[in-house]
Parts: sequence; C-alpha cells; structure tokens
Amino acid sequence: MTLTEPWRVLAFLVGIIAFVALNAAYLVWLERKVAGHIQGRIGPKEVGPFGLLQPLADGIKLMSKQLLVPKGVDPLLFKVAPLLVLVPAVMSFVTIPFGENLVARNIDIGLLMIFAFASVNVMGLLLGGWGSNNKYAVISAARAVSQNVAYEIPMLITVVTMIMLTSTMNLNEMVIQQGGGILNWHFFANPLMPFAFLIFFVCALAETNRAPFDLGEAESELIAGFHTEYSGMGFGVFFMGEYANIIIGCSLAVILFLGGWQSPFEFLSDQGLWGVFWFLAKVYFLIFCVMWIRWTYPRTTLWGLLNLSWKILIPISLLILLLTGAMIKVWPLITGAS
Amino acid sequence: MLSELKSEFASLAPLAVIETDYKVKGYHLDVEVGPDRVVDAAELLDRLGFFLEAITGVDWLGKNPVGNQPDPVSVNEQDPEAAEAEGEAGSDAPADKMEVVYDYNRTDGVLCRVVVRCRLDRAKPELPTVSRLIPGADWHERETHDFFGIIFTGHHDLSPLLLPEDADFHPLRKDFKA
Amino acid sequence: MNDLARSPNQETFVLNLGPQHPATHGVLRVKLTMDGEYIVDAEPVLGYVHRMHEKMGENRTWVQFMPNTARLDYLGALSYNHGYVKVVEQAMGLEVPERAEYLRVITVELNRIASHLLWFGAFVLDLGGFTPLLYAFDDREHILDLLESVTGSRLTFCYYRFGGLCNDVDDDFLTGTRAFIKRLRKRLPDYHNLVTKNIILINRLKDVGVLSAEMCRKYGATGPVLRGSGVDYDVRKNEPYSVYPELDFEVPVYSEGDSMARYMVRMDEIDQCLRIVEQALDKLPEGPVMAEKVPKILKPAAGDYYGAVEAARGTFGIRIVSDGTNIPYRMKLRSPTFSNLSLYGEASRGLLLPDALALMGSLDLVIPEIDR
Amino acid sequence: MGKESLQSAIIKFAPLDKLLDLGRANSLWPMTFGLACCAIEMMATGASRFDLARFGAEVFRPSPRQCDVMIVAGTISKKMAPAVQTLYDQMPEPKWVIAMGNCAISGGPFVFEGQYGIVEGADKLFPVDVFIPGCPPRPEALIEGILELEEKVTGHRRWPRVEAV
Repeated sequence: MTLTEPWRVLAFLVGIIAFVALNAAYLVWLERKVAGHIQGRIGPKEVGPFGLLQPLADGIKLMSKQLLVPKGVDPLLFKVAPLLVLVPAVMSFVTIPFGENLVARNIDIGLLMIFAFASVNVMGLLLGGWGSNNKYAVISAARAVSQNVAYEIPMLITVVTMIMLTSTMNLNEMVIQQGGGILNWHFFANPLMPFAFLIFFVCALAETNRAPFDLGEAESELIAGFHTEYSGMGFGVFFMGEYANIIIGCSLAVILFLGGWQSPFEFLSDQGLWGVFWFLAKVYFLIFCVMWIRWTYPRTTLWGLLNLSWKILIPISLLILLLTGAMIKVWPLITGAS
Repeated sequence: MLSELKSEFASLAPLAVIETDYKVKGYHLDVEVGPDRVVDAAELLDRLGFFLEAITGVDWLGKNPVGNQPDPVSVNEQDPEAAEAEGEAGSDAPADKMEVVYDYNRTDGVLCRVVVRCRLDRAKPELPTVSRLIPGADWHERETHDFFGIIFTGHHDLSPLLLPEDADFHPLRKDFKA
Repeated sequence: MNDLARSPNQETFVLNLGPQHPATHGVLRVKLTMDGEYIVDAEPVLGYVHRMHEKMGENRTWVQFMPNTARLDYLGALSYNHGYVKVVEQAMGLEVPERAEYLRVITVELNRIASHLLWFGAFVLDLGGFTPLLYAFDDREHILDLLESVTGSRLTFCYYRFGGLCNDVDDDFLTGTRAFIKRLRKRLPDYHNLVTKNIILINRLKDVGVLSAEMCRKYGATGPVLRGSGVDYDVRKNEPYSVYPELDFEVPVYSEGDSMARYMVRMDEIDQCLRIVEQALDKLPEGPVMAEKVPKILKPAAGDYYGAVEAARGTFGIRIVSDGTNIPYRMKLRSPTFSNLSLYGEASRGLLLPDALALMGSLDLVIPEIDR
Repeated sequence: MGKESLQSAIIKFAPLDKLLDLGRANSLWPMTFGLACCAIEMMATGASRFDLARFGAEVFRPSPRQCDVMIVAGTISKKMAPAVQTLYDQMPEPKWVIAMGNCAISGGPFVFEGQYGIVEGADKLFPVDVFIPGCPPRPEALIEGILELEEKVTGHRRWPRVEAV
C-alpha cells in the first residue's frame, strides 16, 4: 500500500460506501431469490437477466418517490432517524479486515468501536418510531429498544470471552491468531466455543431485528413497525441500514469464530484477494443462513424473546465466560505450562 | 326432550306452542310468546342447555304473518291472524306486525331446534333484550336493530353494527327506499 | 395478567386495528384499548364490507340468489351453496338423486380442505412465518383445478342446483381427485414437521386465548372453535344431512380450548375430509345428477324454513321465509364467524397484542361472511 | 406563431424520465389491502404458481406510505369508502390504482335498485388506471393488469400481447 494518507482514506470511504450500497441492494435481490426458491417459486426474473436489474429498478423507484413528511411528526427526528441507522452501520466497516492488509483503519480497540456504533443504531429506531407520531411505530420502537438492550448483554459477554481468549481487541490480530487451517479457528478453540458462537449468532439476529426476532417490524402486528410512516428513500435508507447491520453481524461472527479471511485449509492461499474471497464466502454463507432462518420460522413474542435472553442466553454466556477463564488461567497452572 | 320442553313452556303462558315437521321445516318446536315473555323463554332454554344460534326480524308490512301454521288445537284466541290463509294481504287485517325470531339449538348431541318468535306492533316495535343473559345475543340484537329498527330495551349499545356509524335507516323494512 | 407489567397509573390508549391491517384478513376494524401491549378492551367494528345479501334475497328469485351464496364465504363457497339448496329443497320437498348428493359431498369436502389450507397458511403468516402460506397455496391450487374443471370457477363456485347439480363430473375429475388425496397425504406430514412441531409456534399457541365450552355456548360459537373447546358438535354428525350418515369419519375434538387446540382441530379435519372424499369416490353411484321434476319457477309453500350445514368455519344456518311467490320474502343468513367473533371482546381481554392476534387468527375469520 | 426552432437543451431530461419510468414500472409494490373475494385471488397471484415476484411486484407493503400501486380488490362499501380514500391519499406520488374485479369497477353483482350499502366503482372515489373485469378475475388477469399498467407507465409492452382467436 503506497497510497498517501488522504487518498487512502478517500479510497476506503468510497469503497466502503459502494460496498454497503451494492450489498444492500443485492442482498435484497438474493433474499427475494432465496425466499422464492424456498417457497417453490422463481423470484424476480423478468427485470434483466435473472432479475439482476431488479435492485436497480427498486432503487430508482425509491429515489424518485415523493418524500412524505406527514402532518404531526417531529420533522427533525423524523429526518435524522434513518441516518442514525445507516451511518453507524457504515462506520463500523472501518475496522473490519477484509483481507490481511485490506482494512481501513486497523484500530487496536476495533471491537469496542463496533459495539459503540452498534448501540447508536437502536437510537435511530427509537427516534424514528417516536418521531413518526404513530402508535404502531411507537410500540415497535419500544419493542426494538427492549430487545436490543436485552440482547446486547449476552452478546457482549460472549465477546468478552473472546477477548479473554485472544487477549486483543484488534480484529485483524484476532484473525491472524486463527491462521493455519480450520482447526485453529476459534470455533474449535475449546468445546465451549460452538455454544458461544451460537449465542453470538442468535444475538446478532436479534440485534438486527431479523426473523424470528423481527418484533420491531412485525408485519402482521404492527403494519411496518418503526418505518410505517416512511416513504421513498426514508424507507430505503432504513432498509440499507438493516442489511448493513446484517453484514456487520455476520462479519463479526466470521472474524471472531470462523477465522476471518484465513483459508480453511493450509494448502489454499489466503494472500491478497484470496483473503477477501474467503472472508466474503464465509460472510455470505452466514447471511444465507440468516435468510434461511427468516423464511422458515414464525415470529416469537416479546416475552419469549426476553425470556430467552435473560433466563437462558445470559446465564449460559456467563458460564462460558467463567469456564473459559478457568481454562485459560487454571489449565496452564495444572499442566505446568507457562 | 320435546314433551319436556312443552311442559316447561306451558308455564310461560305462550301464545302458541307447535310441534313442527323437522323434515320440512328444519326445526322441531315453534313457540310464540309475547314481548314480556321473551327473556323468560331465553332463561328457560339457557337453563336447559340450549344456545342461541341467531336472532332475526321479519317485517310483515301489509301482510299476515306466515310461518307457524298452527294446528287447530293450539290456536290461540289472541292470535287470530296467524290462523288465516297465508300469503294474502289482509285488507281488513289489524295493525301491521313486526316479528322477531330466535333460533335455539343444542350442542350435546340431542337434536332439538326451537324457534321462539315474538310478534310486535310495527308502529312501536319494542321488546326487552336477552343480551344480559346470553352475551352472544348482543350483536344479533344490534344487527336486528340495524335492519328493522326494532328496539331492544335494556340493551347497552344499539349503535349501528353493520351499517355506517351514522346510519338512520333500516334497510330491511319493506317500506325502505334507498 | 402479569401485575408487574401493568403501568402504575393505568394509562391506556386506543389503537385502531384496521380496517386496513394485515392481521385482520380483510376489512375488519378492532378498537383496542391498550395498556402498554396489554389489551384492556377490544371492540370489533363490523360492516366495512356489508354487501346487503339479505336485502338482495328479497329482490330476486330463488334461483337468482344462488350466486350470492358463493360470495358470502368465498373460501368455502360450496358449503353455502349446499346450505341454500338444502333448505329450498326441504321446503319444496325435492328429492335429490344419490349421485348428486355424493358429488356434493365430494366437492364440498374438497372445498373445505382448500379453506382449511388457506387458513393454515394465513394463520402462520399472522404468527410471522411466511413460507407455509405458499406451500398451502400450492396444494390449494390443485383443488381449485379440480373444482374448476367441474364448476367452471376458481373461487365463487355456483355448482349446485335445486334438485341436483348443474353438470356431471368426468373421469379426469375422479382420477385427479384420487391423485390429489395421495399428494396431500404425503404433504401433510411435511406441514406438521415444519409448523406443528415448531417450538416457537407451540410456545405461541399453547394456553393462549383459552375459550371455555360454556363461553362458546353463551356466544353461540360453532365449528372448529367449539370443537377446540371440547364440545363434540358437528352438524354433519349431529344433524345428519346429505349422504354423510353413510360415510365413516370422525369429528376431531380437543378439550384444551387454546389456540393450539383450534389449530389441531382444523389440521385433523383435513385428514378426515380426505377420508370422506375417498369413501365417497368409492361409493359414487351411477345415475342422473338432476332430479326430474323440478319446476321451472320455484314457489315454495308459504311459511318459514330453517336449514343448517357444517361450513368450514362452523354452522351456517339459513332461514327462508316464503310467502308462496317466486321471490323470497325474507332471507336470514346465520353466519358462523359472526357468532365466533362476538366472543373476541371478552376472550382477548388481558392478552398481549401478538397473542390477541393469534387468537383472532385461530377464529378463522372471513369478513364478508360476517358483514353479509 | 410559426414553427420556431428551439435551442437544444444542455441537460436532457427526457432520457432521465425514461429511466425513471423504467425503474417505476419494474418495481410496482402493491398494498396489502384486500377488501373481499378478489383479495384471495390477489394472494394466489403472489403465490407459487403465478408468482408475481417475476415482475418485481411481489413486495406487498402493509403501509400505504411505501406502496406504488393500490389494488382495489373487492367491494367498497359506503362505510369503507372514507378509509379507502384515506389510504389513497396516504400513498406518495407517483401512485397508480388497479380496480380488480367487477365490484371495484362498477359495484358488480351488488348493484340493484334500492341498494344502500356500496360505492358503485372505485373510480367514484379516485382515478383508476387499470380495470380488471372478472368475478373474481383469475390470477392471470391480474398479471395482465400489472403488465398493462407497466405499459401505461413506460409506453411499451413487456410481453407480446396474446390475441383471442
């Protein structure tokens, strides 16, 4: 990398925004295709080859749609809310290592930063719902907040476990530690890790308001949830934010547990673009799982959701934290290793 | 069941109690009571385990009520027009009638459908509500009020159910013009 | 209700569910008084698709009213056809050929399956699962193909005539129906694996919206709602009509009274419907499908007549009053969901919003039939 | 006022308009809004066999703010008419209306002398772009209606028209 600093920043800025926009658009297309095939239909196919131009048409349509600011809303909150969802999600990409050297800012506390931004996201939902002056939106916002608060705790406990295991908060370093084939991934670090991964994944689903935890936009209950009153691109930005968050969630899961950009087998290269390939392949696989879950399960209720978090996930994640701590500190003492 | 019912009904001083041919009519017992006995009849049937299937009205504008063709034994003197030949507009008939029909049925395997009917003066169609006793009657009575303007005294809310909130017409009256 | 969850100052607000809302399956409006997400009071507001069927009944001849019966409950149109022809035949004393009765049973049960399938899909959609709806529609299309081949329409069937049917079926229909029975029997276990055994679904439906048998009686609830509350009542068994007495089938009854019980009743009913259709196909006699001496102009003797059939949603009763002319004097349609929905206000009190919507879904509403 | 030659514009909006039209026509999101019988056929159109998703029109949005086309599927009663009108008003421009079924076209079978309950056609309330006759129309008819609407928006037809023989 020989680019000078300002150019580097600019390149990454453009790159990340393009990545998010492109992904949001094509993940919608993928979602519609996946849903179609799960449901025994074809999905979009008439607009461009394989319906590939469908996201473009949707984007043009949404952008050229009238932006309604209904009477009675709080104009400032109403307009700021979509940005509050999208911007933190985009910002989080700054520390995500796509390849060995392909990371915008290799910050030592990258993990912390992502979670700091992730908690801004919920403010967007709350303000959007509150500012809409719509009862459905307010109920939805209240749900989204209680859900996010409840699920951030087990998620963070799991992340703390991972920090203990790796003794770093630098995402790239975490990935480097997992080099050398599939068995070195943290997923296999100790017998507790698959459970930790599961907890993390469930929490990521809940944090991004995806089915079966999509209480926030529960279509059959709350019309369209917090974005009921948003038209055109206001709604489009919410949507992009949602998909960006899914990518972040899945990326983190990949980085923390599935070896990031490392190739699964040592004889396969993970240098340069190969690293990007492995990283994206893993991320898209997880995203596919997210969609698969969405189109299979019905929705939980708020009580079931909170019970799951407070009564099951938090105790288990604490237990994992404790046991992992014990393994790291006590095991070497017993075996006499330094 | 039927004979038991008949004897029970006898205590209510009904205007007519007629056993009908189920194969043709679709019900077993046809009871006519006065407006003051409607609630008693409901109570009786409710006690015996019947449920209310429907309430409806019939507007007999310019016609003699048909329906229960009484056999000569149970012809009641207070109800002469029912015994007349049906289907003809009685030129010298007394005041026009409005009829309220209650359909009762059982769910416990005993096949017995009872129809309770009550004929009212069309000019002032009023009778007491049974919705306090049978909550399911609430909507049926509101609907009947919507369609016929029959007033169920004591009903908690007779605002239009099926018609628009501000409707002031009763479309199933025979003299209704849109 | 969980006392902790109630707001301390008992502050409530009114939430208007509908008339355009995805969960109401049409244009029902429910005025909910809410305390947070708990329902303090629910008042259904009807009439948004009141189509004056009863008034129309007084404006056209007996035959002309036939298409209206198909548009009451468009999901189970043939049951309504059947109820209407049954009561008029009863009044006229018409004898229906046996083959016609068997074909009525076959088609009406196929229609019942289609209705339950659609309900199944829409109900799971209410609970947030989208895919089962499309699976159910897939199977339903096969039924519609079969019914279309004999009745000529996909939804608003008008197949029965006073004294029989408008036309006979062909061999394709019979073989197609047998093939469909085989197909659906293979698919039903999939439905149960995907949906019935799903832990989320079970948690959402078990012990939610419990209706007692006494409550059902007081409100006049019938059909799967009543059978989910442990009352063994089915017009096909209790008040046998058509050729049902000659067919061997069971009436599924669950005593829990919760949404799950109503769900299971309908799913088991699909099984039973398949059994009925299969037997009826085996026993189908040869012969005419139309009675010979049906007058061109129908004039039932003056009087009132009542007939009831088991529709997909409960007892459909029809009271006709004839004054001896070719135009009905009064036509009262007793729709099952009207009574089933009337208990919603009481039953939903104290439930959470999602549970109340699950309860509403489990009542299986078809709004035009409620509003008539 | 003769023929005057206009200077050609520096920025040409016409191609942009065409692009916008193409985008809009290929992304017609209907409202989850069923009134009566036709709604079931509308659902069937979105389901597996007919699959409205092929044209990108399967995104049924329950909120009128996010819809492009309102499919009036069923009878509009007088009690419902204000609500339908509100829904139409709540949709952002550009918006289209498809009147599906005879009831939405003219009141259909429910029109008789002395009727007191229904609005005789959706076009009594707001402008309608495409009428689809039938009681109820088949799903194929609804798809044809969507194609017709696309043609109305872009000016050209997606599939060759099938002529009756």
